[in-house]
Amino acid sequence: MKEKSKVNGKPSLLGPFKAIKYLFKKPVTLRYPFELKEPSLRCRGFHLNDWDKCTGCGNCADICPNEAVTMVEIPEIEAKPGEKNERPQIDYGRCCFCGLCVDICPPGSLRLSRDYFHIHFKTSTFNLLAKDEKIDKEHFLPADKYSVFKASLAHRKKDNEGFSSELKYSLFEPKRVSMPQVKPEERKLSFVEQVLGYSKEEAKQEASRCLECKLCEDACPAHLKISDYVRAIYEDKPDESLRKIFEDNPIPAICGRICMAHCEDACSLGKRGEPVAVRWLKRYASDMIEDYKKTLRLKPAKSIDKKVAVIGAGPGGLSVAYFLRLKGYTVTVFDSLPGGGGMMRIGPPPYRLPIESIDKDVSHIASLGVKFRFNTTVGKDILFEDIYKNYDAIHLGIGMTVSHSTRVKNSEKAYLALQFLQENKIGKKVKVGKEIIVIGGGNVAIDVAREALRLQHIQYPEEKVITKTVSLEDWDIMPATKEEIEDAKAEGIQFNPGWGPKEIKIEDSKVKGLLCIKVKSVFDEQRRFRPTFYEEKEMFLKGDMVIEAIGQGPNFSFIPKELFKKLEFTPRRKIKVTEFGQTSIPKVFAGGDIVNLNLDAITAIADAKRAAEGIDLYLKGN
Amino acid sequence: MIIKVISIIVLPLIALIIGFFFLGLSRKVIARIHRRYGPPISQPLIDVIKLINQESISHGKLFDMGVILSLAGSVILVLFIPFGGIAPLATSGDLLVIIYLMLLAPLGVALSGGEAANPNVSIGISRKMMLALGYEVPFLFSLLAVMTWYKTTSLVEVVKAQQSFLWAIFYLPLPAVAYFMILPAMLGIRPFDIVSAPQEIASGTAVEYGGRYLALTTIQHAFHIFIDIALFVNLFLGGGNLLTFFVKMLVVFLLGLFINAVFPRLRIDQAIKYCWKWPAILALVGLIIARII
Amino acid sequence: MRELELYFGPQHLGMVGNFSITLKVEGDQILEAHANPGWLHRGFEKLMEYRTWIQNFPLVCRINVIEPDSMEMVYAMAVEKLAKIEVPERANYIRAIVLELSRLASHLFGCWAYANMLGFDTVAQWAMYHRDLILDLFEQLTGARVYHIYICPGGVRRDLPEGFKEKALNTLHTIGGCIPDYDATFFNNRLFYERAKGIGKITREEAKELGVTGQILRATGINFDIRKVEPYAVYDKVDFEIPTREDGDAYSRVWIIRDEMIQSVHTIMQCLEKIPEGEVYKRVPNPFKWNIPKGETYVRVESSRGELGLYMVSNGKDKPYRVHFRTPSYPHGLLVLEKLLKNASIADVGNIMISLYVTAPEIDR
Amino acid sequence: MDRGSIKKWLKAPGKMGQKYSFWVVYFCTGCGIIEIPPTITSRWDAERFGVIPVATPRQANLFLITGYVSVKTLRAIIRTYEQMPDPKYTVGFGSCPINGGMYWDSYNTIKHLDKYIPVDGWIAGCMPRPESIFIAVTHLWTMIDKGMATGYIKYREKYKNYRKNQEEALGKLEWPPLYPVGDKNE
Amino acid sequence: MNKLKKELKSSFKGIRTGILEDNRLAVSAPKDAVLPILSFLKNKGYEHLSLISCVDWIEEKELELVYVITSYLQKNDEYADNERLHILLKTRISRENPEFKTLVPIFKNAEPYERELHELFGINFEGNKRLTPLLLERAYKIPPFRKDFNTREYVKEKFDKISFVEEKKNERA
Repeated sequence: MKEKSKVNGKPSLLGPFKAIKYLFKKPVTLRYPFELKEPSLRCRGFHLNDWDKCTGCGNCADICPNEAVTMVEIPEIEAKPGEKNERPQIDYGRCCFCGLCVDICPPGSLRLSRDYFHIHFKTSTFNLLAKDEKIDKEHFLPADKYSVFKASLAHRKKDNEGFSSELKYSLFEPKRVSMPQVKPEERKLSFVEQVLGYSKEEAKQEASRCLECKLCEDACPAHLKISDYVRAIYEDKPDESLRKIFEDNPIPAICGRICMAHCEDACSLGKRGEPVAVRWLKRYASDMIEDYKKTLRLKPAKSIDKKVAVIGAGPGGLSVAYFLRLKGYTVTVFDSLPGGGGMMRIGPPPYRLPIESIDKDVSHIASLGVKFRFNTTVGKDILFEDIYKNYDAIHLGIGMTVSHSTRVKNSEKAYLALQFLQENKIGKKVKVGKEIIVIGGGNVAIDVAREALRLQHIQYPEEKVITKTVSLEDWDIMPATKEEIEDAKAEGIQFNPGWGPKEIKIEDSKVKGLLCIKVKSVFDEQRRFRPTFYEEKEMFLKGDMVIEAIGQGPNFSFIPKELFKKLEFTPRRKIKVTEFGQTSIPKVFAGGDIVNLNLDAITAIADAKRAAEGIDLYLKGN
Repeated sequence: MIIKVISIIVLPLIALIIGFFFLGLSRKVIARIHRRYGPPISQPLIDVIKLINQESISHGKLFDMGVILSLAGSVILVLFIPFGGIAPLATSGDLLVIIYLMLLAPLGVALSGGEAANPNVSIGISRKMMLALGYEVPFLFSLLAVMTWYKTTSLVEVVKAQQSFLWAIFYLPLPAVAYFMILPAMLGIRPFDIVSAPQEIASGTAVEYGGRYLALTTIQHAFHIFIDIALFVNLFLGGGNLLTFFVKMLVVFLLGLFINAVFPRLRIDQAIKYCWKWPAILALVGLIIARII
Repeated sequence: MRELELYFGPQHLGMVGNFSITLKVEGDQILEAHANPGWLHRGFEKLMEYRTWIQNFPLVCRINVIEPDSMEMVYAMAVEKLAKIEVPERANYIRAIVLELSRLASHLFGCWAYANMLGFDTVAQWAMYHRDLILDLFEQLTGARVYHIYICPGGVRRDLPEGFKEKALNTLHTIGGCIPDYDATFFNNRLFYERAKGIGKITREEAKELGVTGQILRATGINFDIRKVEPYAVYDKVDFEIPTREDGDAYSRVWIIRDEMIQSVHTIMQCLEKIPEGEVYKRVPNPFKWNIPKGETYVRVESSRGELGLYMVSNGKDKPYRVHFRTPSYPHGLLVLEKLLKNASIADVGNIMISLYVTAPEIDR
Repeated sequence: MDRGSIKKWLKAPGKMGQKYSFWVVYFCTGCGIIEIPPTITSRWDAERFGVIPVATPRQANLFLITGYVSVKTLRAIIRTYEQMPDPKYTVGFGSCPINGGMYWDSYNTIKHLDKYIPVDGWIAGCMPRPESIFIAVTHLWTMIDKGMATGYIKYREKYKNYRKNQEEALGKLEWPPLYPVGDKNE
Repeated sequence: MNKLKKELKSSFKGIRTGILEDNRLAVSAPKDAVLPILSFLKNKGYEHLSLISCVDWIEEKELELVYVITSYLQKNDEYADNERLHILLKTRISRENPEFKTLVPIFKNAEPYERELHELFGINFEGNKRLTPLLLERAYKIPPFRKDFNTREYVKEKFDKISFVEEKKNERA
């Protein structure tokens, strides 16, 4: 066919008659309504949206150049903290079928279908609440019932998916900027901090991933302004991002290291890729600025002569003190430990939360004018009654300080988790055996196990040392965070999930091992903790030391009897408080682990924020 | 006598049906050359029915008179041309009358065009007149050639003369070819459809015709096609009885259609130059030959 | 003869895009012509200042409806130059294929428009049929028939679907196979030769003076083609020649279109053979927070009608500060058309206009 | 596709005639014009249904407004629409005439076409494909059968509102009102 | 490339030249030096004016006119490097009453660009005979392409105020 292009023959009069040959050939027309043309596999037609995958994050509404997508409140979907109950509605009077919303959709639930016919004489029918054939049975018809003649938005073909999003071509960056960490072999030998923190470019790169859909802010119990401070980091203004954090969270250094990160579970990028590393970015913001005071220059309000006592300098206590100080109250904080931070000071081992970062936050709160009275346990050095008398309001932030014991045969021989952690962190190091068995499956148990492993390596540098954990819960329902379990496994800790402790074997007053029995079920039907066992299946774990980390409880011993009787409790043994944190005793407020069920620092800060409001109203009110 | 009256009524109807059939067929054949399925053969009929029901905007009395005049001219012309057996008025009139009546249709259009104050129409009419000038010359020469050859001006004798032995096309090949070359110009189809060029002057004279006027012009166009081809068949192919006459017309029409399908539109000056150059010379030579022999 | 005022108005059969010329006519002779664009003006450059870089990407291909891909290409190149992004090799090959396919489609559209304006329906229908085959290829590749939204800053939006190579090759064979038919009925048609020879003649100096680019310039003998002068995508790795003619009238312009169609069929086949494996899309930063550093650039691409340039200024924010498209039919539609229409005949108005391939949306933007 | 049923022809020739011979006025108002040629040429061939492009509004009875409408084009559209003989139907093409489409914030395009002229059918799509145009034709068939395609009657009755909207958008219109608008002040 | 730069620097004072990319030379010159530079470039062989554009620097209260000049091919067969060079000549004019001399005597094809800039930016080029309206249908108080003309407000108060003819009052947002 490719003759040279210079066939510029003399234009002839009879040449064109060659065209008549097509008279006898078959015409090429596609007789449309009777012969259908198969649309391509990537055709960009009307929208389909999988409502279970869709998180209502609203990214598709932000990216649309023609503002065709509006988020519509759907009452029948119940709004979980990490998900809004809004779904995109597309106005086909604006949409240009470009597919940007499909490429930006983090969970990949929004897709374009392969049918594109909608003809109607009323423009109002051109709005479509994008649904999927799973949810919307009557509009999507199987191939045989579908007819082209009645084609419209309410009469579409089933499983007709066209242009859909692929991670390789998505507009967001699914992978996280890798955080430089110490390698497992190295870090198990010493207590050096495992996570080394982002450099400037890495933080900017990671911060640029955030799509600002604000799902994380709904999921975070304290509703931090996450998208603002991430954007501030992106525009490399760390002081401005710190100011945004301090509006809700006075202890960023602590939270940056040990927060449970509800926000990262809710992050819409996390549905298909890795979520934005919000916690590490908060830590980067707090590390970048050595002296908070100089950069933030927070000035408390005009001082009011009311006095507030805060018992327990945990995350809850510190936050209440900070907020009330800013409102102008004079606040004194009592804590039995030598320094601030409460459970944070003794709980998480130094490789996760070094003491310096705790002191950095506490000293900043002190610099605001909050008086700290450390090493004063209420009920011993100072009585609760005189606090109750000469302070206008009291906040209980005492947290769970008593470690439960399994009360199994000769369990007195076993260490309790909190003592073990406390001595290692602020006291002298505990002498550990070569083989250690840790009972429990929560975060505290994992901390105990990894700390024990490090102590073993320090105390017996060459010998072979093992740390084993025994937990009732099986892999899927183990309460510790997935990240922690991976790190522990990487460091060589053996897990024995689904086994319950039965008896600690003792031989000439030295622990020989632990007899365990198989667990049948952990929770009963009302999800209350009622473990049942297979009596006959047993296993003996050799070990020269046993540590119990099966949960902690509060210690209300310091409150006098007549006040304690007035305190009401909820069925799950928590203090009953109003939404402003006020207990049944009007003058006493409470927050933190003794009130909420999440048992983590950020929920304590959230309670503290509400409690500070409550106290402010209470003191101003009457 | 009664047969004459009946045939006066029947012939225009037959002409109309054949005209519409040719229009529908032309759209179908051209579509097939375009490699597509064209509209059904009855599409012109559907169009006319639709146009009758449409509101028609008139520009005054003279505008309406012009359209009716051109239609009337075509209808009368049909009566003068013998169609196979039926030839109601053919005996009384002859070729000269036909030539004279040929002019009525463009005159009617010119009359109505003048009324509608649209520049396109005036350009269309000037083009129509020039084109008519263009194809009249070879047309007359070929008619003269036939008349001198058969030494009669009446069409019926010409047809009778051809019945007995060979058709006139073998005696007068040159005028026949000349006539065939200007057939597209007379029909107003593709190489010469400068008059109603939709792209250049927005369908020329038919710009202002809405609803019923357009229906009448389509009917007039159908008659016109019937007239020209029937004249050609009578003059050169010696129209036999009804069926053979129709078959000959069909063949002539299809050949004319192929020209239409494969050539672009000419400019008006090129068209006239083309009409005067080849067909005129052929017709003249044919006339001279007819004179000498 | 009295002087007529004739409107070759916006509502016109066979006109490409809506553009009106007011003619002062005397008899059949045009005394003076004034082009009157603006019917399709949407203020594109103003709209682009309100949208971020990624949001502009679907908007930019809407400027010219006949060949959207060169618009996307010029926008993508400008953004990549400003933001210093490197495009993977395979993406360049796919971009070249898409550009050549859209050039073929727009040339076939040009044939349709020109044949339709001359009342030559047969070739118009064939050209449209072959263009439709190409649009099917585009639908397989990008998902949409006309506005592909496919060449995005950072590469190409999706990889080639499987089985695309065979489909493309046999479409090109059908088109290539029909070129002899086109030659016989259209390009070598005596009446077309009569109708187009010597119409709209423009000499080399006039062309240079009026800032003409593309086929009209190549019809006057200068083989100025941006694909050779400033090779972008993979045009330096593919060998193809630039057809030129000497006498600069409508007939030679059509002949250049024909030769360019054959050349682009060649280039597509070469690209399909030489395409390497590998990545297709180099990820672009997050669309909501993509601040391109301050700077300005002028990028140009050879679209099917001439030099398509884009002057873009960014002031470090996430939205372009100023965008100005240099569209090829801007000088053609306003200057060259008015010059050629002087004392031409009425029948040739459409003829000249479509032979210059003037498309109205490019003039008004 | 009841073109063949003689009974229907005899009963309502006017309706059937309009249905099976739509003459489209060839006026490319916006970027949708790129999908009209493929529809009327050999690949999709709208002529099977009798749809033919004609040059003048006088002869047309279907008006396809293809794509966005700029302010200047609106003036031409209104004049063309008013020149068309009466049983006329308009179809809005693509998403721009419905609610502004991609140029929702452009100062030179009008956003809702049905404020200025009555529209009988809207087709969704940013450049609807030829198949959508055929579906629109079938849609118009059913509308005409049911007698709902009454855009032109609405235009005549509500001409005052349309005229007011047109003058609001375009400023002074230089052609007289089509139907008596009554005196301005009531 | 820098040969030309040196020549420009030598023959005209008060201009600053910077290299944008491999073959783009940005030259910014004072108002009155533009026409001599353009004619100098023209007879050096750069006779293709591809674009006149205008950037509205609203903070500095200045309009910046940009002339993009390049050259056609001199010899047909080989592409000398100076064919690829683009010169972006930039000048600043005040925003209040933007005045500038026309370019038509040097580059005949500058006329439509100037008409467009006159209409969309309000710059009037004296000497250009046909500054008649080109694209816009009606006169705007602020020329539309200037930065202070906000097209979204204009749309709200111009088009959205027009009410629908009837029945569709309720559900349209």
